[in-house]
Amino acid sequence: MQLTLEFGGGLELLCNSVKIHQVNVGTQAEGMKQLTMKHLLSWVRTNLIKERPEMFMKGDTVRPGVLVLINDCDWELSGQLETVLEEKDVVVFISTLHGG
Amino acid sequence: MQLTLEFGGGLELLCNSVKIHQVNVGTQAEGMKQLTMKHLLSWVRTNLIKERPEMFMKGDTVRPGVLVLINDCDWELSGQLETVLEEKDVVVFISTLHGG
Amino acid sequence: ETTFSGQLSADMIYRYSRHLLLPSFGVEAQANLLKSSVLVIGAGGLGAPALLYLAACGVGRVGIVDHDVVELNNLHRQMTIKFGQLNTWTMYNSYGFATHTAKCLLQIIHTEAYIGRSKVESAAAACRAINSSVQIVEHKEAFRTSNALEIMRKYDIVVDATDNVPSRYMINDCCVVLGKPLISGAALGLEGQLTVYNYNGGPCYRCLFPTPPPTTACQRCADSGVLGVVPGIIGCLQALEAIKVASAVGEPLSGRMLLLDALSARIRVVKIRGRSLQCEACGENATLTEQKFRDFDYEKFTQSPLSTSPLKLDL
Amino acid sequence: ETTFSGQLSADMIYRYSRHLLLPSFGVEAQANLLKSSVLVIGAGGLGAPALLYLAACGVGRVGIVDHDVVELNNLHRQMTIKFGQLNTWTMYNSYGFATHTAKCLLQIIHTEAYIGRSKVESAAAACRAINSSVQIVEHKEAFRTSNALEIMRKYDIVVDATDNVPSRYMINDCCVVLGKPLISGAALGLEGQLTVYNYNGGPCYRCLFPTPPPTTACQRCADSGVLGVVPGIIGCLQALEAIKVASAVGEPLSGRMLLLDALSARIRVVKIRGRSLQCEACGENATLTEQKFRDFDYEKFTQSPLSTSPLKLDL
Ligand SMILES: [Zn+2]
Ligand SMILES: [Zn+2]
Repeated sequence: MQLTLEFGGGLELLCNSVKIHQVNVGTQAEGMKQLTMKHLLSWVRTNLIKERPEMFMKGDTVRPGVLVLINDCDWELSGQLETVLEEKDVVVFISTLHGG
Repeated sequence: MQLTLEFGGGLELLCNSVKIHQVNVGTQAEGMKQLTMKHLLSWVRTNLIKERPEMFMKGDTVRPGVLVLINDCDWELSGQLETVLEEKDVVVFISTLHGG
Repeated sequence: ETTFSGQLSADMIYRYSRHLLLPSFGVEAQANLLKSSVLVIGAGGLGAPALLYLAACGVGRVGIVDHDVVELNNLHRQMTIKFGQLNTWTMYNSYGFATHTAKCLLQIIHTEAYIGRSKVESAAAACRAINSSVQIVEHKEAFRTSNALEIMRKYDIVVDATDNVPSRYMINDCCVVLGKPLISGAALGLEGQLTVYNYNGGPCYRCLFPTPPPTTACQRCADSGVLGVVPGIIGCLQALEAIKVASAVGEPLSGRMLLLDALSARIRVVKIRGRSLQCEACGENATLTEQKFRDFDYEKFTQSPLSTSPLKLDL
Repeated sequence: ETTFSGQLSADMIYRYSRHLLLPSFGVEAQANLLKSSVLVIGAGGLGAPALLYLAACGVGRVGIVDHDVVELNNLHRQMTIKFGQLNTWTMYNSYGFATHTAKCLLQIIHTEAYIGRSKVESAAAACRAINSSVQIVEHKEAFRTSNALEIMRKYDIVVDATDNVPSRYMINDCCVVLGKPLISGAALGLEGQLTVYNYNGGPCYRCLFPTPPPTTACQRCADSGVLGVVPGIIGCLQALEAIKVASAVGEPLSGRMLLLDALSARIRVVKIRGRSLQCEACGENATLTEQKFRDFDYEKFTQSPLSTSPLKLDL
């Protein structure tokens, strides 16, 4: 499944400072019928996060202070970890900023 | 065909100051197979423009100083008047500003 | 509209005539602005432009809270940097992954003449120079649970222009307790964020962030850089949102968040969650009161200091 | 990076240390900024914030062109408005459909102390107060075909912060003739627009707008209102784009345009056409030269005056 993943607010530093990733996340090999955010998070952790994964995840979800947006909508509105992704979805992971 | 039409930069004043219009533009009654921007312009002029149409169109196209964006892209990139519209397209008409 | 005719003097009509000519921003909106009061917490990179535009547009009363003094920048004066070291440190810093503090060199309100003096004094002087008819209230103190309620109570709208995690939770909770809308902006590096909390049934900061970020996210990064114009943009946008709320014109950025990526010139406005029923500040079973607020230890809760000390490079 | 070590003094390292700490904005970028020069044409609502942030961030040389003096606002001093009339006029104005002029009451750079003095002097003083190490050049004159080439030649980057149609064509053509990137911003009412022209093979203003708008679009609307913070936001964004071009960091907003709708807090960045082969300024067969530029009558071409006279209400 073709997805666009974006990292911001400093999270890009965990992926070699690259903010936008065009990725192809397989579902067939794993025998999944659907790709959920839960699967995507574990895929990201394995395939994109190059260092300090604890800065990205805590348990099986994102760490506190990280907003997840699916097609520009907070994932709270679509079911968080259970959200089923569709072809060409854009998923943004952004760390909230506190500076001023 | 369901379209979202937006007017900005002052052009909304020609449509009762309403910026966003969800419209349904018929194609069957007119026997058209496709809806092009050329047809849409004449539909807008007939159905939405309430005053001073010369502020919106000149000849069969928009007047100088109006940018047309189809799904956030300049219509110059898709063929201007010949662009074929698709269901749920967003078309923006915006007058360029000169103030400061 | 004529009911407001008693409230705008001839001088005010003259001063704000550009607003009055706006089709969607007329006499009533300007009268609302003149009657309103806005508290800006933090007079740094975000607060400076927000204050200037709030004063200029004719908000009736503007309060400024800050305990800091104007410095040429916030780096330790005595440090000496050689270039090799600086580059090493820059590299280190990019891995240091700062998320919580970013003071701003470019605080346009403070001129070199004010170096060493209180930021509040400096900001107030700049606001008065632009618009002497606006009442500017100076609060030269740190915003803490002991004085927060008393200060904030006197204002209609709050602008969070601070630079650290505990302040953001404290200001949010104080706004929830007192029922004040909160215009929240943040900037770090080349990115900025903006939203309006606790407005008209919308979410508060804790609805979005019930748990503070781990301190490991901020441990070895006492400071990070910022390009001054980024908080400048966010600060102006905070003033705009405060003006919209104060004048009751337009749709404030509630339930939505603006994300700015300066390097790529990408700005997106995204839809965020609504008020959370489980929120400990504003939810259905929340028990936050003035007394509980006064007793809450925000530094302990976030494991971060309220006052960010200047970066000390140890090279 | 060490090749630049000779170009940043200890004082400069200290002053710009926040920039130097940015992972994506290091020593080389700051050195590029210090070596660069930016010309800001117009010191009003857009120019004021742009100038402040350009001076603050350490652009080497900043030029300011404006022939205007600081006024409390641009309305005729002697006018008297009664509310019924004002509302009528506001109604009228909303149909008057202004597209070309919007001077700004809220030009944050100009303090009341400078009323009656040159805007360039006032702006230069504000810039120097913020950063005395930047060279500020004052051009207290109208920007016209007779002096444009001579003035612009001395700068690397041009910021168009003017408020009328002929100036926009004139500045564009001058940039094309001299090969300068143009940071173009505009604001009216509660909307703003921003793009970078003539940059790195991208389009120029004439590629997008080969024909001027009809004068009927501007005839009965000598002026329209503007909420000051809207040009404030666009002016800050102009500074950001100029800084990116000057420092060679990030992706400038070329071939794209930012559209701001302040009321609804919607900001979109759209893709616009590329350079037009048929463009009369920059196209394949364009014959624009310095001499042709000097001889071109922009007021006749656009049927609008270069200098927008203040609105005179006749109530
Ligand atoms: Zn809440
Ligand atoms: Zn061109």
